[in-house]
Amino acid sequence: MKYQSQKVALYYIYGALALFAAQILFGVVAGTVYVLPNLFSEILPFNVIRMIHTNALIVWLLMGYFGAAYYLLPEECETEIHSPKLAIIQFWLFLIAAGAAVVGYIFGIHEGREFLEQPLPIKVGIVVVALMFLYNTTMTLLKGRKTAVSNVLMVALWFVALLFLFAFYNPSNLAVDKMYWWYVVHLWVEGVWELIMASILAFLMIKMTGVDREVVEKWLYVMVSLTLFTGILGTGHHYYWIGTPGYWQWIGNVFSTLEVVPFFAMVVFCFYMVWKGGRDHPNKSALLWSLGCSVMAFFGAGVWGFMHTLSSINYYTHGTQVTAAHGHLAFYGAYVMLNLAIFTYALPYLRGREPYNQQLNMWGFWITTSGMAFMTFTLTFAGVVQTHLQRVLGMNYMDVQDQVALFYWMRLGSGIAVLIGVTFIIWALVVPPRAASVRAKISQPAE
Amino acid sequence: MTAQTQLSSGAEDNDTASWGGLELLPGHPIMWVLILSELVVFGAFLLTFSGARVVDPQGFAQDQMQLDRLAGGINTLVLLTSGLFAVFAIQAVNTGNICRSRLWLVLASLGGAIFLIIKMIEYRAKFDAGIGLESSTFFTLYFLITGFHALHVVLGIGILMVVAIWPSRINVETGAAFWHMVDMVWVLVFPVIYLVR
Amino acid sequence: MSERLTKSAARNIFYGGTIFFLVIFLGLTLHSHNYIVNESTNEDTLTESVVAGKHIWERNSCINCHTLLGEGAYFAPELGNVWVRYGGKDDPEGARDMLKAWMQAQPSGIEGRRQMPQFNLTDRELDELVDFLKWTSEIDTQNWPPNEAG
Amino acid sequence: MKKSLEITDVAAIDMAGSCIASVRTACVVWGIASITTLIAVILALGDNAVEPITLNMFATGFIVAVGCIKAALILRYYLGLGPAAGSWRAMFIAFLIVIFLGVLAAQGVVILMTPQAAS
Repeated sequence: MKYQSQKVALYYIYGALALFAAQILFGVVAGTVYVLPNLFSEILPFNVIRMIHTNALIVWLLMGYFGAAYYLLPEECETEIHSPKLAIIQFWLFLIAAGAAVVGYIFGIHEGREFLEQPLPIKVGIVVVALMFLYNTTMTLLKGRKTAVSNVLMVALWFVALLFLFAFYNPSNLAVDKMYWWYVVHLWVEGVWELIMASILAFLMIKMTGVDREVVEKWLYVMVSLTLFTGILGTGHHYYWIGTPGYWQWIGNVFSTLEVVPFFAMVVFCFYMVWKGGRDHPNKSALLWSLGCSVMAFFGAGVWGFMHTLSSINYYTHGTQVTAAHGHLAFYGAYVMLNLAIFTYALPYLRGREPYNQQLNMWGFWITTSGMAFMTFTLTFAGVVQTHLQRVLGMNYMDVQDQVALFYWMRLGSGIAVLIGVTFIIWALVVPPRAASVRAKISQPAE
Repeated sequence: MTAQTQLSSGAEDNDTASWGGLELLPGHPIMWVLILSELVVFGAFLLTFSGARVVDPQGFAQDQMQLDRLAGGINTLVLLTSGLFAVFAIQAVNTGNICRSRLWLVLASLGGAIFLIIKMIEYRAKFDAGIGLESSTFFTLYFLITGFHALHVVLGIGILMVVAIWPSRINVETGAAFWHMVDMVWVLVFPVIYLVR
Repeated sequence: MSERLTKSAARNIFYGGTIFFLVIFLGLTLHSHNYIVNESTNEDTLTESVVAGKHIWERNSCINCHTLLGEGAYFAPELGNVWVRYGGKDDPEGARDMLKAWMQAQPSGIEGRRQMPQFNLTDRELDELVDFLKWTSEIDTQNWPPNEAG
Repeated sequence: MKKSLEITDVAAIDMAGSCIASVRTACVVWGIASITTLIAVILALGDNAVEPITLNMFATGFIVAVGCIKAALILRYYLGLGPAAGSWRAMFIAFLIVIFLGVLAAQGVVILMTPQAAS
């Protein structure tokens, strides 16, 4: 750590990890309700459980991006953050808003659009938080060195905030509502979040592999160009069956097929940089997370996304467990692993210690990743069976669900594995090992 | 390279690293990311078109009768000529003749403008005949493919104009590369959509 | 020399290309907006009751168990075509009564069966919700879902 | 170190750049492309009957080949994708072949499906 103000990232990382734990806990509860439906039905209905599961995910990922930005901007811009105090205020405001939202959900206070359930005051709070963040980081960027990494990251974060404004637009025509709803959801996760992902991976590669910044930044431009050239019109694959015109099927088919390409480019990029760098960075677990992130994002977002993106297939699989399978692995591979990569990389510097608990962290990596992979397989099988029975043979929904119950049991098992893995990871990140509690000399970052 | 030296040497434009093979192509490598994505998109669209035609050859043939083949043919000639002008622009900038290069770039984009006018007349005739995007599979694909291509012509004109303002050699090559791609896509689109039946 | 393949040019092409695709996307969504309002959905039948029904749908977060036109959670049946599934096309009164009776009878309490909460909707609210579901089933969804099972 | 790198970089650009055709060649290419276009359009306009007629494989092959050859000419002489572009060139030619074969295959299926129209 070269700049004192990078320390504010610690708040965000710990906050994100706390919400991460909550997200996984509620995920396990939701998985349990799938197999034991009477369990919580009186006190905590499934819709509230799922709301907390998805909202906690989104908020902790965003919090992680904020933290990552506060960590890497000073190093990229070679200057202190404009106002560390504002960053800390922003953190508490964000955490309180997130906490208030969760408590509100439990008491049934929410709006009703999927993922955008936050009540209006909380939505306004999020915008205020975003404005504070953008002001703070943009001022930092303006006074310092401008690199491709920081430029791409900041453009992406600006668009994250701008696109969120569509969350305030809730037309009474359901089809119109759905069309603009995807402006937030798709253009986030398959657009600007991918830019964030590419720029953070680029930062990590510069730091950990020792490859020249010039090379990395050229790759970065290739990756982000591919992302947006395909991803924007790739939104078409959400406009097949919601009352939008039929031409979206053609557009969606062609462009969303190509959405695999940027993810593939990221895999090639990460492995090529590590191979080319040929340098032993002491933080092996951070490197593992970075490489794992690119691979799992390619499978989860790329391969599993492509699997049911063609309209003739999607006609049958739309809204089945196939979608759930894709959603889980895509979010885990692309964005959860990305955040864990930057956390694992940054924490030793922020806390002034050697990369610690590497073994535990890597065990966490393998257990969680295997758990998620298994969960994806079980849900995919469940989805394929469901598609056949329900969409092709026309069997009743609930009867079909009884047929695939076994897969839900296996999903719960993999969910518990994920919970264990995540416990390892959080433990490894937060709790210092006894032996390393002495302030040790940190190896210098590359570049 | 340390951060220090990068800052002092103006990190932004001082690069010697390769673009991983993309620099072998004329013009700026990132332009080729765009061009290659576009070629795949148009290629996929043309193959999709052929595939959709297999499902309903009669319907496609009927709808195709309503296309203006002559206008399409004239447009092919217009774009070919315009592409030739873009070649002249590169020749001119290679010999250091900036003024002439600018002139050829403007003429090339004029060709693009004529293409667009003819296209507009074509579209207008379709709309007047009550044919729209959702009329049939053939017309959906016809409007999507040719419309998407026409928007590339618009973008190409914009790029040629920008390049005409700053006509360095690499800029002219980059702009011309995009323009030739638009040209090349059209000579493929024209026979597949207008002529084959 | 001026011939260098600079990163600032890369950035400009990246932004230029992105704006190009964004403009196409915005143009197409504008067209789709008109198409939805004029063709695929019936704005005339978008009555106050339907709008009220949509708010009831949202207030109770039905989307976090059910899917609606395939979007939502996958814990409970698709409701985009529930009106059709309940025979609303042939017997609107019967379908309405059945839907309302179903919602009033929740939770079923049957062991091993997924439970829908009791939302304690008034008779009028139930009617509005049914109106909303009926309206939704009339959206032109390119023939999705493939069958009545949804 | 840096100097030498720069020189190779420039050489690469030069290699790609120098493949742009001379004015004469470019004009000849333009002439060929234009005349083949005219022939193709005249052929297509010639039998503009009231009922659409399915083209036979030969005519289809000719029309699509003309398009692909024009595209290849543009690539080689307008864009200047000479031998220096290495495997890129092969890739573009493969792209053109895929389109050519794809369209031809579709036409083949159409003819097989409607044998009476293939006269």
